[in-house]
Amino acid sequence: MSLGYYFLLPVIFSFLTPYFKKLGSFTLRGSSILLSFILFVQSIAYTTMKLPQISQFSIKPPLGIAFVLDGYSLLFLLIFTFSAVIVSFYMLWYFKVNPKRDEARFYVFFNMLIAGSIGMILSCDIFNLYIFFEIVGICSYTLSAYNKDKLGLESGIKYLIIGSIASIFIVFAIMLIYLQIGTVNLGLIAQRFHEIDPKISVLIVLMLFIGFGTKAELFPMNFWAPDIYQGSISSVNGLFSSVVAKAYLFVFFHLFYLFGLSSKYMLFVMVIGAITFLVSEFTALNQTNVKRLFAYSTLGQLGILFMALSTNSSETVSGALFHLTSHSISKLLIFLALGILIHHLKSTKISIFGDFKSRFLTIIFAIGFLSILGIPPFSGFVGKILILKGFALSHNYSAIAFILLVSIVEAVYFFRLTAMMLDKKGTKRVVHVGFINYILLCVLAALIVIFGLFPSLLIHYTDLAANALINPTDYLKFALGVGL
Amino acid sequence: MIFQIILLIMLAYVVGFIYFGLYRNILARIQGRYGPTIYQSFYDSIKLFSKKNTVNYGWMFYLGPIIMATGAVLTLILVPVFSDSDFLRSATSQGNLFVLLYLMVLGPLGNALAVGTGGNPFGVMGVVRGLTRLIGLELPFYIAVVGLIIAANSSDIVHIIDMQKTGGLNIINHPLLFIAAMISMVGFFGESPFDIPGAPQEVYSGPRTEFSGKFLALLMSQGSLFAFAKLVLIIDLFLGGADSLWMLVLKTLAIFVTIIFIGVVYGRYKVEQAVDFLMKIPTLIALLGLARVIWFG
Amino acid sequence: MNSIFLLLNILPILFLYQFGGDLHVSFSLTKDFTLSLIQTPLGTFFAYLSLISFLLVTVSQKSKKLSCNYYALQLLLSFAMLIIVLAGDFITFFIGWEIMTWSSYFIISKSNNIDIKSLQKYILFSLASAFSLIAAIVISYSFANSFDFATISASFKSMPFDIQLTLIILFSLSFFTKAGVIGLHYWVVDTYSKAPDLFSSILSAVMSKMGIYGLFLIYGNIVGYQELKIMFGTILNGTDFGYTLAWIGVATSIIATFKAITQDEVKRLLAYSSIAQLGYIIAVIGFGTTYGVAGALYHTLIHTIIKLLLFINVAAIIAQTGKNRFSELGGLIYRTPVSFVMLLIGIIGLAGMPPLGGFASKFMMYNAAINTKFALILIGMLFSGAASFLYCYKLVYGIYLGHPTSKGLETQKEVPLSYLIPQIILALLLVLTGAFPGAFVKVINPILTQFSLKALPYDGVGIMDSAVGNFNGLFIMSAFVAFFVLILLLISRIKSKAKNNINRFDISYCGEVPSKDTSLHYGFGFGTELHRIKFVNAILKRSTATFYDALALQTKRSSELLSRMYYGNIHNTMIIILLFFSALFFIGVNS
Amino acid sequence: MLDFFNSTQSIHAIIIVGSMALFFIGFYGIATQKNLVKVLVSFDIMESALFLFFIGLHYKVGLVAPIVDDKTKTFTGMVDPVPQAMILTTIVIGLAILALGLSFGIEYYKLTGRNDISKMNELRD
Repeated sequence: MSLGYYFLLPVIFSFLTPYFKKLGSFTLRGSSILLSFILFVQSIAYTTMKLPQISQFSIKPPLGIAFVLDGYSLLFLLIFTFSAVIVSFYMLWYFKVNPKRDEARFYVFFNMLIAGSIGMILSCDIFNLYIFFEIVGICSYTLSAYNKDKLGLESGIKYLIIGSIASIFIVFAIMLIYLQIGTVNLGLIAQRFHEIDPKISVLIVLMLFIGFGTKAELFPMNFWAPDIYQGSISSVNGLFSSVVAKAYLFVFFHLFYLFGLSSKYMLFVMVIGAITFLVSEFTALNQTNVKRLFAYSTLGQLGILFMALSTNSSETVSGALFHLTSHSISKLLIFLALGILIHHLKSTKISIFGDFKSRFLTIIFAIGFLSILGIPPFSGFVGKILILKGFALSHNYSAIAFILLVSIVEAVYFFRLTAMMLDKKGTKRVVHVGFINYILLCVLAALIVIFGLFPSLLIHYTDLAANALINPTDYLKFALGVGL
Repeated sequence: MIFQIILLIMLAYVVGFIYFGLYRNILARIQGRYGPTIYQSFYDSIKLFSKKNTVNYGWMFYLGPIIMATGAVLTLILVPVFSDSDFLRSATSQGNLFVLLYLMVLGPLGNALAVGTGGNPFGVMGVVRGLTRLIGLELPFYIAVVGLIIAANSSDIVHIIDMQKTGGLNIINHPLLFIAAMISMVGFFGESPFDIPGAPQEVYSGPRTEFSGKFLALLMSQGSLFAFAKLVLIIDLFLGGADSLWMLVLKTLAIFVTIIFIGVVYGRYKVEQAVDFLMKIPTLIALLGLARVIWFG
Repeated sequence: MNSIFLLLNILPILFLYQFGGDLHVSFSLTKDFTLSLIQTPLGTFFAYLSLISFLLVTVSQKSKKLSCNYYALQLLLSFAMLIIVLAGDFITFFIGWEIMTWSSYFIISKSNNIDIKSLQKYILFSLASAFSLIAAIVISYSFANSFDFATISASFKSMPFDIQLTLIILFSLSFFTKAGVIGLHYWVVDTYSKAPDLFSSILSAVMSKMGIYGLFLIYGNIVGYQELKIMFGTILNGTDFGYTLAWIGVATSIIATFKAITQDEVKRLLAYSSIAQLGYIIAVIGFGTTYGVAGALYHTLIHTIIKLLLFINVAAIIAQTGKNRFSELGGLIYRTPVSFVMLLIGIIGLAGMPPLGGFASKFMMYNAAINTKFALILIGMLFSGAASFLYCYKLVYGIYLGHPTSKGLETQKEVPLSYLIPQIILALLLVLTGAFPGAFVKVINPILTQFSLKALPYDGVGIMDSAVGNFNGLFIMSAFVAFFVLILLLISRIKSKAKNNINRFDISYCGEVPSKDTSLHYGFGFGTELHRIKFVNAILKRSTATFYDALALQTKRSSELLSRMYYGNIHNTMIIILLFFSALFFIGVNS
Repeated sequence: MLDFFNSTQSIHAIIIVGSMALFFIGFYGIATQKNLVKVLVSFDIMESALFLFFIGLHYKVGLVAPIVDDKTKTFTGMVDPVPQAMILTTIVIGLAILALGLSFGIEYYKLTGRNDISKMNELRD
């Protein structure tokens, strides 16, 4: 299958949605599940093939448009398609318990969101990247406003305004690049980026940094992020946390290493990541709204990832990618379980954690929390220790101390929630999870445990990804069309 | 050995009671009285053994004095009485100074258990005061003992005695430690100013409020045994032990009279005052002595 | 349920016995991490210690209706501890350490009187300990390129001094937190007192020992006592390092002892006593001499036995009466006589009095201090020991002696047999260790060899031998028993009539007759007079809670301050982004 | 005079100055305006400035539009077509976002009667 189908299929399904709707909700839901399954299975198939893979459209790159799949994008492809499968199944439950919601509207944008995210990680020219960026943007604005109430619309508008700012910066950067180099192909830009006048190059880098950093929720640009999480439904939160934010992060570091910025800007990104981590975790302490709480937690984890991914050492980056995968799974788990809780208790206050009675959900949340905190034998531990090990190997002890100290702050609120769940006092409402969710949450929890106990299953791919990210010669060859 | 033990117990019994008689006499003379005969305590104990118990609060009440007496006897046989003879040496070589330090508390524990069983709050109050006072009392004493142990590099009492034969008496070598130990001893003998646990005036007789008949007799007897043991310990540690019975009596008497004279002069401290005092001056004296041991010899 | 898990608890003991010291398993987690289990004499000692403790506690849990997942978590905990003590590399060690942390957390959360604050205290301190541990682990990895104990130990000598020092401090902090050194003990008391009653025994007897194991591992195996001597130099006859550590231990011991005396809750007293006893161990663990290590190991054993005994005893009483304060208990001696005797044996051991095992371990530690001429340390330990008599007496008096202070205590029955059996076994162990202190030398000697220290002399099973004096436990025990029986016989020969079973108000009470409403129990008055002693009051009125509460408050305030930034005014957010860009641009262009 | 304006440099200069002025007008708009519609319009102004800038800088005097018909023999003498294609796409995207933003704004106005973005602060803790 050509890589192009990764984009085409969801778009086709998305455009056919009104037709599916006429055929009944079963077809509508089924089509989405089918789509995500196809994409996921295809992604798994790619794990056995030789990488990088390329699909070109009509003209050979660097002139034509092409999709390139290397080790780095393969990891993200797996994460995104897997998340899509899980969320599409979850929506079966969601629309069953909320029968009056507009299903078609969700699926249109859901499918397009997947298409855009995958497009962002596969595209090897910067203008297409921008288009996918905008597609993801539009879909996420709409999805965050899926609840057409005051909160939902407010979050939609806020997201849209921020998105517009980010896109202006990115358009500006792309134009400057084109003016300087005269190409939009990532390979060519990467080859000739050092030729640009240093002052212009600083401007371009800053604009890309602001553009993607705003979307990837870095510190001084992330004041909007918790609002968006608060205003949207839980499954969308899960998507934001494990797909959308990760896609922007992907692009950020893809360009970061491709353009060879790591030596010059490493410290800067690391410091920004550290500040993001610190501020988010401290802010999270004071939250009373669960969605905002987990939003801050996501921001914090992104901070760690930015710290670790910018190090330019394959050990740390591999660890960071492991951590990223594990964080995606854990956050998906938490947000989906949270959706069930919010549905039953009709509140988003933090106190709902003390008000429900379900041993299953307690265990699920506990696994998610422990994994995010990096406690063995769950998958978060392996990621965290790999990151710390990487920092240790580069003798960056202050980063180790920083991560560990702030992790204690993180533990404060996660264990406060755990303690509330375990607390026996007060009246407790029984929460029925539902069969589909039971399976879904079990699968996610099992993955967390399996990756924690047998990390070599995943480390193979993260190593591949880290090497492809730091050392993009293979990618460049394909992006330039040399290898064809 | 059994014969020797019996002999030792009898000796301690007699000497202990006579000393107590002496104590009562000296006290009386200082206070301008005649006082009882010197054997009065001995008579008292014989009398009490044959008298009726007024109350019995159950088996722990029964066993408490016995534990106390056991502790006293055990202490007695582990202290070397004569420095050069083999008298009870096979028993004394089984223990050491640390064993003694802890055995000395076993007696009070038995007492405390029995008093607690008795259920008299005043008795328990006395016990608690005693234990609190112990915190202060032990501190200078421990420092003194530790100083000697480090000087001799051994916790074996016989070894400490032997050291003094060649190197001179500890009272001369380590006078500060001796002074500190003596101040503690005043407390261990229940003398003023550290006699608050007994509190003879305010709350009957403190911990012993509920005891009567044979238990009181047992307590008195073990008290005299224990007093003798403590005196012997002091002369072993500081005065080079005694090589004959006469020397033993002479040295113990000297120590005993010193303690009485100190005790008679002072008024009583409250328990916190006692501990405060003991933690300051005697402790300081002892620490100076200790510093001397560690850095100068 | 109980019997199934009892069997499951026996299995690892058999397993360990089967291997008999030759266990060596490794399992490759990834290409970098290899998990390995290696049986060392030290690990075996701690493994048996923890496994047998778990077995005994499981026996006593028979009368409690506990759920399956409680037992499962407890089994997981024992498994985690087994991993810790058998670990051959730091990753395995850390995995065991963290599983221990969270499985115990979930067990503690099952208690009826736990609150969120105590749970938070427990888990945050545990995590802080774990994070300090992992920091030390990765730093040592950066030099040794391996997590293996042997490799790290070999490359430790070549590390720069400041790294060596950092590593030792980080490792020590981690294990100190687990053992509850003063200043880091904030979690200990609340957790021990609010955990399920029987689980407190595990916490105090076994889990805190994992901290001790870690200290042994670092000082003895990883760094090596010889290396410590070279690193830090010597003072008197010991090392500077040992001296510093000894002061930490002694301060812990003294402060915790005084705090223990003033507690009203039974388990809080025991918790502080546990801190104090571990203070002794920490005081001698760094000496790096034969007697120091032997004393620490011996006291580890004795403290495990005693704390298991005392906590099980107290748990039984709490389960039976429903009261957990000294001010609510009292006068149970003739209602629960067997329990009373067990507790009595326990506190005699705790106070370290001669006929029982408690003395032997203390003697060993004192010898260590004399050997190194650490006189002040020795005095500190003796002083704390003298003060500990007070809380020992409070324990036995407050629960069993005196007068009952609340209704229902007069009609109590003896506690169930399942509680008594482990207690009797432990009390026997205490008696045996007291009578045969030399037997333990054979256990210690291989460990001493492992640390390349001189072995202890062995003069027979009853004798504890040391360079500065020895004592014959068997003689003292038999003399004690003989004199006791003799005096008992003599006294009982003297016939004297006495009123038995008299009214409990029939006491000398200043010429008055106390009534039912008169408060006759002195249990909760204990320790109040200590406040009037200046030195002790200085200890008692200070608390680490002030510091940690202030820390929590400041964290909360800074969190509030930071979260103001996020009160979503999108207009401001836009302006911030634009300003941030402009600022970066000017910085970037100008540099 | 006209020749002066007909040189590539001067056209580029005018375009740079003009589009920057336009850009900063937009910039001023988003920094000061709180009405949602005005903010969206300001974004559009900024975008338009960028488009002008980009297209303008690719124009050189004497080049023709890159339209291929039957008469075209060579491809020289044409303006680079890629920027124009890019700008067309970007305009479409901008339009879509503007439409989406306005529709959100309308719905929000219907619900609350407000369109002041600085007062949209119900999403808070």
